[in-house]
Amino acid sequence: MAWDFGILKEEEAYRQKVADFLDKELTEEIARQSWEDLGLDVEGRAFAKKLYAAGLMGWSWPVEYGGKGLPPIYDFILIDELGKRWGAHVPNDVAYTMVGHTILRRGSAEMKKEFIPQIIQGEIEFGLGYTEPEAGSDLANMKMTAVEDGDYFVINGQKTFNTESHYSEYHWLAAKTDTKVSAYKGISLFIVDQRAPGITIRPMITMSGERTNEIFYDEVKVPKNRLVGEKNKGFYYMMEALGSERNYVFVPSRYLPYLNMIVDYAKNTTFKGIPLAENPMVRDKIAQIAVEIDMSTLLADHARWMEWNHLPMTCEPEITKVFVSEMEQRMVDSAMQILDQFCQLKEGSKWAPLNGRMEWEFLHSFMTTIGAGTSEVGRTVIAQRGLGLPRG
Amino acid sequence: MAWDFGILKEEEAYRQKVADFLDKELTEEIARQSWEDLGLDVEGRAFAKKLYAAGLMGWSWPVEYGGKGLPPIYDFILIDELGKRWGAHVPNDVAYTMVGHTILRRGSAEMKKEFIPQIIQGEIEFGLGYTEPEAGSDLANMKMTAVEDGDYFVINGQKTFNTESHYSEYHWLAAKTDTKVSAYKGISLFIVDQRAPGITIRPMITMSGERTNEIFYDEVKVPKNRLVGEKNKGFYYMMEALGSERNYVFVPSRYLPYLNMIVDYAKNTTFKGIPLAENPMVRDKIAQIAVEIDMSTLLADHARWMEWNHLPMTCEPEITKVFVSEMEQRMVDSAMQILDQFCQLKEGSKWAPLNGRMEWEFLHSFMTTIGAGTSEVGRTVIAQRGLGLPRG
Amino acid sequence: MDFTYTEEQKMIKDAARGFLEKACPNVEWYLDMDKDEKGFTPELWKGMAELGWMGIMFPEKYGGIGGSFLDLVVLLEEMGYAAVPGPFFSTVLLGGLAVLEAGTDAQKNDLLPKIAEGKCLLTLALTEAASTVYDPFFIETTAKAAGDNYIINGVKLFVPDANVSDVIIAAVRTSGTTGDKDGISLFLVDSKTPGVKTTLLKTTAGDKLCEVIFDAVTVSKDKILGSLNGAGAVITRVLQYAAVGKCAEMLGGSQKVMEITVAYAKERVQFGKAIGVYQAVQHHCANQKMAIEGSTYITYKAAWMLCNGLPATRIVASAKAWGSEAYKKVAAIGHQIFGGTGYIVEHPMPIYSRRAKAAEYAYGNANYHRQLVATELGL
Amino acid sequence: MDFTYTEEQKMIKDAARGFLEKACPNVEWYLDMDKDEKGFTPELWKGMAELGWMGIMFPEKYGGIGGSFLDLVVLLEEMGYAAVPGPFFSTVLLGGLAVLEAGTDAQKNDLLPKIAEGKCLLTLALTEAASTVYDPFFIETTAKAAGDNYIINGVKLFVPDANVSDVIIAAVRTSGTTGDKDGISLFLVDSKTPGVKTTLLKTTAGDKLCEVIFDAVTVSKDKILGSLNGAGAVITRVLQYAAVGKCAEMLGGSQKVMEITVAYAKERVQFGKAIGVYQAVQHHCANQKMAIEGSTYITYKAAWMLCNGLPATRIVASAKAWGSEAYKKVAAIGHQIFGGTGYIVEHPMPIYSRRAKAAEYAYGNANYHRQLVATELGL
Repeated sequence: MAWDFGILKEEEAYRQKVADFLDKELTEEIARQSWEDLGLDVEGRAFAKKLYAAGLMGWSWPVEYGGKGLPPIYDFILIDELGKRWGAHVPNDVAYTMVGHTILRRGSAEMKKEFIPQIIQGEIEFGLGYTEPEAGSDLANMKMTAVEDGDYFVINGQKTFNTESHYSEYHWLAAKTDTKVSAYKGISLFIVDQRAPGITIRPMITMSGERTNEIFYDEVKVPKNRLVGEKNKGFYYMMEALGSERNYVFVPSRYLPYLNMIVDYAKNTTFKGIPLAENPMVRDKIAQIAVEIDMSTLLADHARWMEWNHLPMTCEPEITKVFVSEMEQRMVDSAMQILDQFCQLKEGSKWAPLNGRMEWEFLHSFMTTIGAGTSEVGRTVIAQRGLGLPRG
Repeated sequence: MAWDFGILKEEEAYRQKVADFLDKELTEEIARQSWEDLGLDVEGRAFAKKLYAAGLMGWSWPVEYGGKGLPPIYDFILIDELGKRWGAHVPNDVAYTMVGHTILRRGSAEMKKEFIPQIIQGEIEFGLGYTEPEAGSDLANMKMTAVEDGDYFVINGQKTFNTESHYSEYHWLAAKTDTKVSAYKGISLFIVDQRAPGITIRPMITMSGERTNEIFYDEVKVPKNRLVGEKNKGFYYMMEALGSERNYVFVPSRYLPYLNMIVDYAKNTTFKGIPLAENPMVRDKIAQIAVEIDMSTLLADHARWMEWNHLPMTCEPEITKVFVSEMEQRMVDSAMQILDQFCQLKEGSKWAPLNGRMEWEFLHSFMTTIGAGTSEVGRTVIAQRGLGLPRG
Repeated sequence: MDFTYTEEQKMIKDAARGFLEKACPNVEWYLDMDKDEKGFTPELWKGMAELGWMGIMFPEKYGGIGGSFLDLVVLLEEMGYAAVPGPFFSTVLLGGLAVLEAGTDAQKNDLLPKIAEGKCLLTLALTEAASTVYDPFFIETTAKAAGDNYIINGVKLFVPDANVSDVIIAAVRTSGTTGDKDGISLFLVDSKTPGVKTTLLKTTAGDKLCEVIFDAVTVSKDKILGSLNGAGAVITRVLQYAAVGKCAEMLGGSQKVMEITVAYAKERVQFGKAIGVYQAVQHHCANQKMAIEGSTYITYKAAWMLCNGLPATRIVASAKAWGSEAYKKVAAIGHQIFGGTGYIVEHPMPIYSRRAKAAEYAYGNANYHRQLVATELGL
Repeated sequence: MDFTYTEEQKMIKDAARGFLEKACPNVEWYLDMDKDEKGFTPELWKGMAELGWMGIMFPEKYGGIGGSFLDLVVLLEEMGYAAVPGPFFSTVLLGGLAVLEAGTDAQKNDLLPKIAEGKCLLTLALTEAASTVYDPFFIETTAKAAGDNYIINGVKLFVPDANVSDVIIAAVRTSGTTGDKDGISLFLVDSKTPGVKTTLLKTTAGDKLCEVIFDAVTVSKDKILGSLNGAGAVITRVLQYAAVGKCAEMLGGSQKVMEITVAYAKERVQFGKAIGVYQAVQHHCANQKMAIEGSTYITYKAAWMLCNGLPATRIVASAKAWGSEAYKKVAAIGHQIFGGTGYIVEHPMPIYSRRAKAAEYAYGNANYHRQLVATELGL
């Protein structure tokens, strides 16, 4: 036990292997599907399988389901290397980085046997079915109901912001199985066939052009063996998974391409014959971006390290989440100041700098401090769980 | 009625008269006593009288008490001109800018006759006796009691942060006259002879070296004719006066000397032969200070204009207060960055730049977002009273 | 000192509010305008002309209604509130005011009445590709004398509404070197002149900023606006009007954002309470309010100083430095409070946050204007 | 990867916490030290020496205990937590490490054991008055050869604890021009040498920064530390240690501030509730926590990289850029939550906020270090 910021030789070997593979195989087109959260198209889905075929997926998963039984750092390495190349969401990320872990922790033996190998092999993806119109930050306020009826649950209600659902095979659904008790004690989790009768999926397009979905359930029958873990424990499972999910989803390496871009731009762009890189204000702004990316990486590394060492996380992944998401907004604002007027030109426009990616990132960045919990809720969590300040 | 940011010819004439007088008479020593809130010494107190003798005080006060019956803008002009010369607190400011107005509004005829002329003439000053150890932001939580006993109130308890009390003649005191009702309905205001038997004044020294006081009342007898207005209406009077007090106390012109100082410094200081004024970052920081001072001035002008036009102020003086006080902290932080290492040298030290005033201002600036109500309470006021957001 | 609208200004405000509410009916309509090549409808333009908006500050003899710049600012505030698209700003503030400031009698008699009637659209072609940092005087486009004509060559960027314009005022170098304020001239170029090529750029706000290529464009010398080589002062003046006009738009936009944000905070329930009860939300809204109060007074003070012929360089720069940051901040807070709802393209929030970004960079962002303030401070 | 202290480091931490709690008993004591000419007491210094602190990272052969720079950082974190005054930093980080890095065997044998025993106080005289912007290589002070001696002339500023030092390491120009890293030499100057004149500056933090005048000071050439003209690299290295050491102090100070702030928020009642219930206060404290988490890992990563001989220029600069701002912010939040109470000079808050200001400017503020980061990025 001692401070150590290095990675092991075998971890580095895996990293190099992933890097070599991605440098060769991760095309702009596939990266882009992932990068923009536009929804993985056929090529994107196929790439997850390709990653598996190349022997790069599942190293951190149990041997009995096809993994290598190694610590989570291998998955983090995989995601970081993808992130550096605009591909942070490639390996069917809801399945691989979120619900798979809850299935492992809480699912029945048959459920694990059915789903985990498919997840490791990049075969399936899930849509995340938590948010409802009246249940945003306040997830416990959800209204969707699942009522037992023989061998089934019958589900009715509406979800919103279910990003992957238009192409994923399954819906990872939270619904109320007991409406008489506090929501914390009356929610259950289900795996629902996303194409089951009674489900209607409608696209919602975001301001940055991503597709997400609203989903309507009308008397949808879900077999009882698709209940995850115990009935009415769903909210607890969701909270239990939250820290780990943040560790997988907020990937600081994703910002390195932006940093590299703006560094190159400042070096290679002149005004009145002088490179922008010589202007102290430009230098200061870019350096601050770099410092904050360094910081994001360290915060994420620390929270991830806690996770794989089974240390109790109180607010560490929340700190990463709040910091990274706000950093993203500061980054894009500073970078746009360096691009000046040109910053507003979109991809495909004449004269658009950096292929319009910073412009896209600007639009996208409004989501970062909202999605998966607002910064406000995050700070409250940090204060109450991290510092022991009293609840209201 | 039309947008108009100018001042009238007669207002300008008064301003010029004040300016001429101050340029000649306001010595560094007197300005400094005021500037640093160190407490006005003999010379500072004398200067208030000198201002009166020069015919410059009281223009905005009723004719019957020795004023000229003109609108408040004349007093604002006086304070602004003093502020520009580090003298914002000269005319015995608690008396002249705060309690005098409440006496005018709420005091009895005899009380007005006794006190207002003395205030206009710069003869007397008051200490402000609101804050207690348990009543900071939450003034209503005060514990000091005033119990009727024949022709007197007998007062017991403790006040804290009573800045002027060690040299002022009177204490403007809030105390509970009814402990059975909500504090809002049970507080009264008194004018207490600051040297009355039973009063003990103890100095408290702040981190910037200013003196303030804690004051202990032990069976202090106050004649009934020193009750201000009606019994148990004190909290209402305090709240009624708050907006106007902010208009007089948060004086944006006070920051102009700092701006001028740092501009001069940047112009006259070189590094490697190049004036700091040519560095884009230095320019940007100083310009931002200037923009924010412009902004402060406009916010103050607007709130003051509302006051003298008897328009209902909801949150306007609060906006000035929050903005100006936070601006002050940003200003000093930016200015210190320009002074770099030298910023930490105190007045009287070898090599201290700007006579150590920015260093002093740094220490002082911690108070600005706390004193007279925190920024947090201020923002809540703006949200609830200015925007109609609901109370908790 | 007075912080009130005149009665006439109140009427302008009310009329504009009423008209624009109907003219810009819903978010779908805005999104259509974003996608539309022209970015506005003939009906909208006609309605605005009928209300006399284009000629609001032209003298009556030119078909205007003889108002002041302050009246125009009041109108622009409402246009920002409604986020109305179209070539009003380019036609009136960039084109009309340039003609009014610098035109010969003949030019004014020719153009101003047509502008006032809504029958002539103008714009100003100023910044160029080499201005990687905004600098309106960094002009490389040239006009070379050839007999009674001039031949213009060069490329202009970020020219608003050039694609729908009738006349493009081109700022060109007729002497001196790039970066000088001296040696610049303005030409009134008919947009249909051979050699003028306009390409729409794709922008965050869906506004119609264009690249305009002048490829050996021949313009007769009587099309010079103002004096040969002496346009620097005219451009400075027009850009002051434009910066303050943009501040007014930003102010109106901020007000609208705060209005819908506060309304939503009062109505949206989470954790059993309206979210507007929570201190974090209250303080966010208070920050919107503070930013907007500031924007209001500095915008009107700058306009008032311009109106009264007072030295306005510093106040205009301060206003644009402040306003650019304020609108952006107000919009970001709006998004934060609306949450996911406000991130959907059909919500009003993105209309405003996208325009806030465009406005931030129009006529110089905060960094640019702070450098101007610094110069005014003697730095 | 591992984010834990070694068992030894935990022991160092616990011992330091316990010792310093007693050694620095109350605010009055700190204020006395601020006013005191020397700024520390002989007992404090002796106690620290007995615990082996001065020699913590010296090899055993020099009377040290053979620890690593990380061990020293752990200790400095505690010293920052306690805000302990005195010449430890100047003696060990500026003086001791310079000797350890660059000294001859004779110099090491002479000085290190004495330092480790607490019997010799050192400091480094580096920056000069012409550095209106911090630049440790902007050296105009000269040393001119004169037989077996050198004659030093010049003025140094912000020299910590020079007034109590036994040896001042003077960075002087022996060739090249001002601003060059080349051409600088270090001299071990006995503080009592004729011509050395030390004047205490009055500072925000009450720390003992001095002006040191070298007026024709004669030093024998065997007092050169490291190679003639080659001190640039040594200074760079020592300043990296110093920057990270200062980060560790700032980290400890921030932790203490957060600790007392959170405790106060839990206990102070206003409006009928502990103020720590209010979202505004909770979010302030959350911001402290976030700033400090960041400071922790970047400080230890920078120290770990230095320890392991990895290229550390960027991480050290990042750490100081972050830490300088973080401590300042944490202290400002502390003041905001303590309110008037924390503004009184006898309160612990001013101790920390004043030191935060001093630390911000020690070895380069955030602006300086961001420029270094920019250079590392290839800008």
